[in-house]
Amino acid sequence: MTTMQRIQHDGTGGSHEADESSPFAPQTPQEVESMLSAIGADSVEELFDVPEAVAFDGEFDIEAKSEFEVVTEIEDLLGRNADRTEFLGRGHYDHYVPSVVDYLSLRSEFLTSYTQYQPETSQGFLQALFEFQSMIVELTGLDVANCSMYDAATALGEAAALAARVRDTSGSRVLVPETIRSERRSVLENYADGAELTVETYPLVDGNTDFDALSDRIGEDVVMVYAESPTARGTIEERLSDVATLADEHEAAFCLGSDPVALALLEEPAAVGADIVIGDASVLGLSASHGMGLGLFAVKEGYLRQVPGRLVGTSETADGRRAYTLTLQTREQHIRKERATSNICTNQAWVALRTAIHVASLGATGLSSLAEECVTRAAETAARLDEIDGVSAPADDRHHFREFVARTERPAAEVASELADRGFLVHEVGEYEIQVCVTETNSGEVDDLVAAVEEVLA
Amino acid sequence: MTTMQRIQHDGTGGSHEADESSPFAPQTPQEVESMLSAIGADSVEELFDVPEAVAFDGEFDIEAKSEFEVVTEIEDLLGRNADRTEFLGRGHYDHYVPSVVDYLSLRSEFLTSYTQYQPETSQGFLQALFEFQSMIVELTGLDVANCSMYDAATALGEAAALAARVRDTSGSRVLVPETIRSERRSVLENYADGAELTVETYPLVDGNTDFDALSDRIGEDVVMVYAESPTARGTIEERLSDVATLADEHEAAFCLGSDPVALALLEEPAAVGADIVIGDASVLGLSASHGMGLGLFAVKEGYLRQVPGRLVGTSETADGRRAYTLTLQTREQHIRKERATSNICTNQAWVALRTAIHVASLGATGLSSLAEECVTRAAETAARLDEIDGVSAPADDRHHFREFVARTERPAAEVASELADRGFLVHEVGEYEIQVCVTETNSGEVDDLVAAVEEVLA
Amino acid sequence: TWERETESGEAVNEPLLSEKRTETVTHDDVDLPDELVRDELTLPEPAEPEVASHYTRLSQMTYSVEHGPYPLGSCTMKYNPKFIEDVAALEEGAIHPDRPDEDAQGTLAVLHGLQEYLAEIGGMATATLQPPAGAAGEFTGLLVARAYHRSNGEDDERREVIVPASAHGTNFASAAMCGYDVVELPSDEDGRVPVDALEEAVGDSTAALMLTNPNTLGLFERDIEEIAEIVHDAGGLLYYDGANLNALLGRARPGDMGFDIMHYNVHKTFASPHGGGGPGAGPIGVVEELTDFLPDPHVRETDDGSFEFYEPAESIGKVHGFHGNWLVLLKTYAYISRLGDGGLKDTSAMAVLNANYLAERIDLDIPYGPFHHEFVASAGDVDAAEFAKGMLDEGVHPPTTKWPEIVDEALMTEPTEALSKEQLDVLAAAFTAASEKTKEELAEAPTTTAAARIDQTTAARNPRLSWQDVGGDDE
Amino acid sequence: TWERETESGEAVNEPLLSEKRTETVTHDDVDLPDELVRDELTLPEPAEPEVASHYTRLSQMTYSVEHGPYPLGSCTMKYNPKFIEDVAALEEGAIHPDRPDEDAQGTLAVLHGLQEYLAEIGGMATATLQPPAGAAGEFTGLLVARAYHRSNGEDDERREVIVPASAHGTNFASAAMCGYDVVELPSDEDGRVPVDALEEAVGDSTAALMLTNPNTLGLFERDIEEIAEIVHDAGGLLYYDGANLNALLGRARPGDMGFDIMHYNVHKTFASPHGGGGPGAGPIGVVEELTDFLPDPHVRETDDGSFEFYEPAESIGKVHGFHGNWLVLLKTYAYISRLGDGGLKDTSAMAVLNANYLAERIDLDIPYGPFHHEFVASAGDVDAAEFAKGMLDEGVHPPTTKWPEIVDEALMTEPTEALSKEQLDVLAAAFTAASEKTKEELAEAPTTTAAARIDQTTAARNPRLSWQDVGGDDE
Repeated sequence: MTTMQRIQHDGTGGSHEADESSPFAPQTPQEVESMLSAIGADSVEELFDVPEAVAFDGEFDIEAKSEFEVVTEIEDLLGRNADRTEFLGRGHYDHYVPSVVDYLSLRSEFLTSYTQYQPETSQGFLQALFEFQSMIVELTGLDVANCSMYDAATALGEAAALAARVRDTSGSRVLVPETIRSERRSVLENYADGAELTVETYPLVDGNTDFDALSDRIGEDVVMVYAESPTARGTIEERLSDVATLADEHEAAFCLGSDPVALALLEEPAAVGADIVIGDASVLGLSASHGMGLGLFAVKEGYLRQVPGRLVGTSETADGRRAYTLTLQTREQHIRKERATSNICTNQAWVALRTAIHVASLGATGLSSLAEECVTRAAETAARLDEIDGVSAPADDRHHFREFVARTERPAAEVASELADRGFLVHEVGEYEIQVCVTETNSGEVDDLVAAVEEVLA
Repeated sequence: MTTMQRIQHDGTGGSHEADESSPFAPQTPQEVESMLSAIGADSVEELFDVPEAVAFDGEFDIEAKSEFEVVTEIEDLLGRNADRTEFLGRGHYDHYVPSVVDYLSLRSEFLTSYTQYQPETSQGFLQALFEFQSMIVELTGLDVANCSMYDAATALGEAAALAARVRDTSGSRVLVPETIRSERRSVLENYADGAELTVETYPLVDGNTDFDALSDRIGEDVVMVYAESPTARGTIEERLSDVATLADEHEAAFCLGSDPVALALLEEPAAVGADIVIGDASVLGLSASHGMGLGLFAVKEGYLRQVPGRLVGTSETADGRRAYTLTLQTREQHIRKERATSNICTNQAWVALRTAIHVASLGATGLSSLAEECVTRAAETAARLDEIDGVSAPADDRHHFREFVARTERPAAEVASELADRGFLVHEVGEYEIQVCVTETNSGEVDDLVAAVEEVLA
Repeated sequence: TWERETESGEAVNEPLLSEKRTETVTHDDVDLPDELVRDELTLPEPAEPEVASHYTRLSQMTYSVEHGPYPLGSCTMKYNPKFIEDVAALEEGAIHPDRPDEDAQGTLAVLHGLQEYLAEIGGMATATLQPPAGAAGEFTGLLVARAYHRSNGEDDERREVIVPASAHGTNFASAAMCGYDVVELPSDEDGRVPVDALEEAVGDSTAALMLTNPNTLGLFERDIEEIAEIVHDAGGLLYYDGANLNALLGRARPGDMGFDIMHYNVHKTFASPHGGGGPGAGPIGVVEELTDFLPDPHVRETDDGSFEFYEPAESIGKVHGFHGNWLVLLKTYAYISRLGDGGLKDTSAMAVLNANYLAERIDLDIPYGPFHHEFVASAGDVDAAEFAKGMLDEGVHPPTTKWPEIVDEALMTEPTEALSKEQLDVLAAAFTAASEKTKEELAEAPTTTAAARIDQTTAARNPRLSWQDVGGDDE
Repeated sequence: TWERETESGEAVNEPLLSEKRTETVTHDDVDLPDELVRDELTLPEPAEPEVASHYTRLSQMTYSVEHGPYPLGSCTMKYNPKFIEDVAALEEGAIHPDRPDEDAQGTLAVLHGLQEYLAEIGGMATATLQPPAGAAGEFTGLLVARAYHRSNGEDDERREVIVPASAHGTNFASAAMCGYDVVELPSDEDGRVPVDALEEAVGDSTAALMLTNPNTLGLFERDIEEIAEIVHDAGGLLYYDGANLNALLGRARPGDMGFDIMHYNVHKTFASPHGGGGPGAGPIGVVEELTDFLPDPHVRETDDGSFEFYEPAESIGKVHGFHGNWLVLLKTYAYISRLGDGGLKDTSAMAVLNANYLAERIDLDIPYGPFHHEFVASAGDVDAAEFAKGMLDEGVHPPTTKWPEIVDEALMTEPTEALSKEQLDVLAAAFTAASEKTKEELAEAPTTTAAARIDQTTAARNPRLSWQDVGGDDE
């Protein structure tokens, strides 16, 4: 250990000898000496109690770089991502995030604090999370929202585990729509595995639950029925109340998958009888981020003590002021270990903060408008594609939210690939089906997309 | 005024009716009504006491846009700037600014506060400015630095005005090097005009002051001699002490132009006898920003009461703690009006903050390395260009800092233009002279530049 | 909020960077002759985590518009939208000022667009964007005036600039910097320019009259048409100080009132942040007749729709080494683009409404009116500066104090459009609370701020202006 | 620092957004059948300036690593470099997860690079980046273990996961989520895994042993080779909990110690910010034999040097709906690239030095050692949680309290490499100050924080979890 060669500064972007020390460890060589002498050690090496047999004396061969070099390198690397206009959705959406969300959430107080185990010095973040929970409560109409899961898929997994826990009699099956993203289903299956549940699907007709088929498949061994609205195909479900009633009749929990923008407009989950709502809340708060999410998780009051994840509640200070604190921690792994409601510890708190700021920035009015535009834009874009020879849109005879499936006469794989060559990305979701998602961030390029589709289908 | 149509929220990026209200004015229609009623007015119009003859009832024809639309529009507009690698300098430089400078300076406490007229609630910014002043004092060796002028050119203008004020006998001339940027000279002349001074030049030989010629031109009517090191051609001046002595002999102030990076390495201004140092301090703190600057302004103690601009000093609080405050404000326009040392009010405080953070991030070691690299890079790049047939570099037989002039066999205008076609920008500074500036941000592309110059000269 | 305290419970100052850790470096290896190299350099040597902590701590001791009301009269401390910072951070805008025009078309397009926006808003022919601050705008405007008179062969004669007593100090100083003699015009009894006195003051020696409208009392100069006629008839020019333009956006334009030259304080009216004192920008607009005198370069559109810099025929030359405060100008362009006609008009409407509502809510004498976006209250028999310290303890920033002098113990108050009714009520309560304090209580204020009352007199008597002047930790 | 106070001098809470201004909207014009549309929606309706003030105020009531020491044991609260945020903000990285591989080569290159970095640092064959948190990594790792045993036909038999008592609570919970029975192993008298007891516990039913090394007492499990042999001989797998990897960077690698599966807490070891509780990322590394079981998809380089996603042959499937916490992974890649070998090695050196120096400076009993990057002190006869409240008043964040249980009234302390000697001295002084307080004084602490002591019991007894449950302002 060459402590005497520790060099602190290479912010110059230059290539001098920074490779013996971390720029983020502030000790000077003199301080190291004085600290060692206080400890009574001759070297830092001496402090490591690692048996020689397992000590590492090799190199990782990772070259230290200046900040400028790293930033430039990563800019160059990411520059290899093709320049494309994405009309992609299916669970990950690109809504415009106002600048104020960045500026406030990046304040170091929020960004670099930890879980609020000492509430007296964490009131700000706790209040923000409490407000996030409250917004989700308003949007879902349910009584309890936690302050984050990882994403919609893991939230669904946790929902199934919860449904199994809260049920009086044991059960073994979870029913999900056949249109569910296979990735989401796969995550659910991994959660279901430990809970000894199996996952089965029920069919949809024209983007809407095939209620008769669902009625056939349900039974007393079903612990949870899951439905989505909007579905992964962008359709708005029309029989949610019926599904809820059916689930209830079989003592199965009814879990609805949605997102905060859709919830601002569509039927209130509580009103249709949902017991649990899951979804990805980062559709507000994060723009396209390669699938990074924020699991929304809300339940009816009866499930409170079985909720996984963090909950913030109000309390009082010694001097009688309102205060916020993490609460009901006895549900959690750090207290209850293997009997916890979940293993979740690190969560998505900062994304929840961003989502809350985004919701606040929009306000009731702005969020409502945004949601309405999701209906309008999908309908208008579908109508325009439908005018093209060789395209029929939407493929499902339903109302849509943000996105829709279009049937193409040419194979979808070819259509998608040729659109990509022209700079536009759409989903290929069937042999002759593409899926198109429109938000405010790509709506300016719908004209170009339509023209490109015309060319490709011509 | 359609107060009832005030709409607060259009952060959605959507195009709904936001055009009747400012998104940054929070009053709801109901609040407007209640405020009007408190005032006892029927409408906001009533509150305007503007004679009809001069009232404006037209339109500006500026269309309101959503935040997303504005950001997109400006991105598109600025995208029209050609994608070029700049080897440009001559007073405006592109050093890499570490991220920490952005994150800290953009904290709203710094960014959105005002001049520190209430020091009790502005201690943080005051201390930062005090530290900025201190850094400039360390770099120049002079006793007093103010906490910003607009840029080097206006600082030079203020220096001349100061030189005229502090002189016992009246004078009428200011001497500047012939290599000074014409723009900087033009600003100086505008300041000189009001002070009834004229600006004259003295020649340089090979990038160094022609001392004999300067001796010829100086006289008792000269109030200030100005020299630069590095000069606008990138040369390091070698006779600063002689110039200082000469100026002193004629009771003229000696003003040196430099910048904080150069000052970290080159002769200390106080040691060579400078009375005033001016320059652009934003070479640390701002990257290329179309010439936006930060006027560095430091003087010897004797000039203190004649210094233009803001000064921060230490004082004490009622409870005996150290405190910072704007001081010697009786020099300033808001107190002394036409007898003030300058009209400056709004200054570049936030840039000074950024510069201070940048200096702190580099530390003594990092700043020193950066300065040394400015010598090395210029020398190495000049040597490489010198190897090319048809190029002779550096044109001046001096040591250089950051940049140098190269003589080309083909006309410089053609060379610069053909280099631009290849993606590289250099200065055309003479009929057969180009100027090239290298910092850490473009040094990675020196190879490509050399190759392009070879092609162009081939 | 959190504050580090010592064991004895006393709050601790953030140490100076120089008190934390410094390093002295020498240059032993650089390839330069020794005599060109400084002996040594001593500067702080913090690691990045320490830099971050230091400035974060300093920020915590700094009040800003995001903390609450900041009603400094004539300063227009309004909310600074965040998206304009993102626009300023766009890499495409980070170019060198010496680029050839053809490689800088994006930047030129923004500059040209802003020239046009400002011209339209001010009722001027065009606007130069070069002046880096309001005072620099005044200086530039007067250079233009002087160039105009010089071109008429009248520069020797027209040596006077007339400035009302209530004008900003910069007006006086700018005139002096241009070599003009300043003629000060007292206010008439209703707080406005006395037309009679003006008529007497104006003459062959008049270069210009500088006027703020609404003036610093918030009053519209109702006789502006007559004033303009008087000045113009005497061959003088009329200069508009744009500090209070936030009151009139879309309601009245200086050009329509007869002004020949004006400056815009974009960091006031158009919400670019004040940054603790700057940077701002002080573009000046001029009428057609004066466009040839504008600083070099100006931007124009060419026949093919591209943009170019050009030197106006009789340009005064330069007032900034390059093109002014580009980042500020870019933010201004973004702000105006966002608001549009309706938003701009609403801005002044709400600014005026807020000022009138706040005035209604506070219990101090406000001798002049009807005012627009700001008003000047009197602290009565209390020292206005002391009154301000009392307000600090209410968690708000006080107004501008003791100025303009026409009002005794003036509290010059400008809430701006950005304060909500709730915040105005908080601010009004702070006025009330301060006025209920005794002299003794005020003398002890503030007690809730990062620092207790600071002795400014000693600071000036024995100036210590760098850490080299600061001995120990507790000198 | 500034705090708004009422006229009576009492500090005021920041009101809930819902207490400021709300709006109730209905959807009258949308082109959907009424029965598909909700009746109404009530949400806050602040304007942007109010949003900014609100969250700025909330931030001021939140302690962070930039305020000072944050020595939470096992949490590695170190400085989070700012440049990694810039990297995460690069627009080129903001892509949709469903892009075809050929259009996402940049993102894939970063992911592949990070897979390799982590594999190298951990001594593993490769690493999956999909788990979005450390606990998710544990879950994933155990799913891999289970898939491995299943592929060997042993899943029915191997139903037990062995976890030392001092392990993180997540280990127990993750094992349970995978359907495993947890066998808890008490610590031996020197604070480490008792090899004898382990030998007894291990057998045909053992699926895996989960171990943290250095363990939560900061002690290196010296018998790790023997432990590995015991577990492997019994057919079990060895799982490494990476929470304490910051102690060993470049000094020892889990792979070299015999671990088969490990997770990395990149938000601890690799400085991506904790964000008030997340997001983090919990990549898991595995030895060659287990690579086929990794989650779908994994990234590999193709012959032509491009990168592609592929599904490992016996993949467990997915543990995240898409590809994990991309932005966190990107920051991690940037951080590791910045430090390189030397910086990583220095990180653990300084982390261990800091912990040892701090321990030397405080006057409490530290029963176990030699420790590495963290130590567990005992508050003695004082309740550790009370002790922590006393430290809050010294302006620092206290350590993790009352855990691990092997130490009475534990204060689990991890200063990390990012604290300077000066800050360590401040932190040590805070320990001293807290230990000198009486029980009564501690019971009244904290008094200098944004909020006084908060009653957590009542909060749980009568949970109010949304603003709908909060009556008035002063309920």
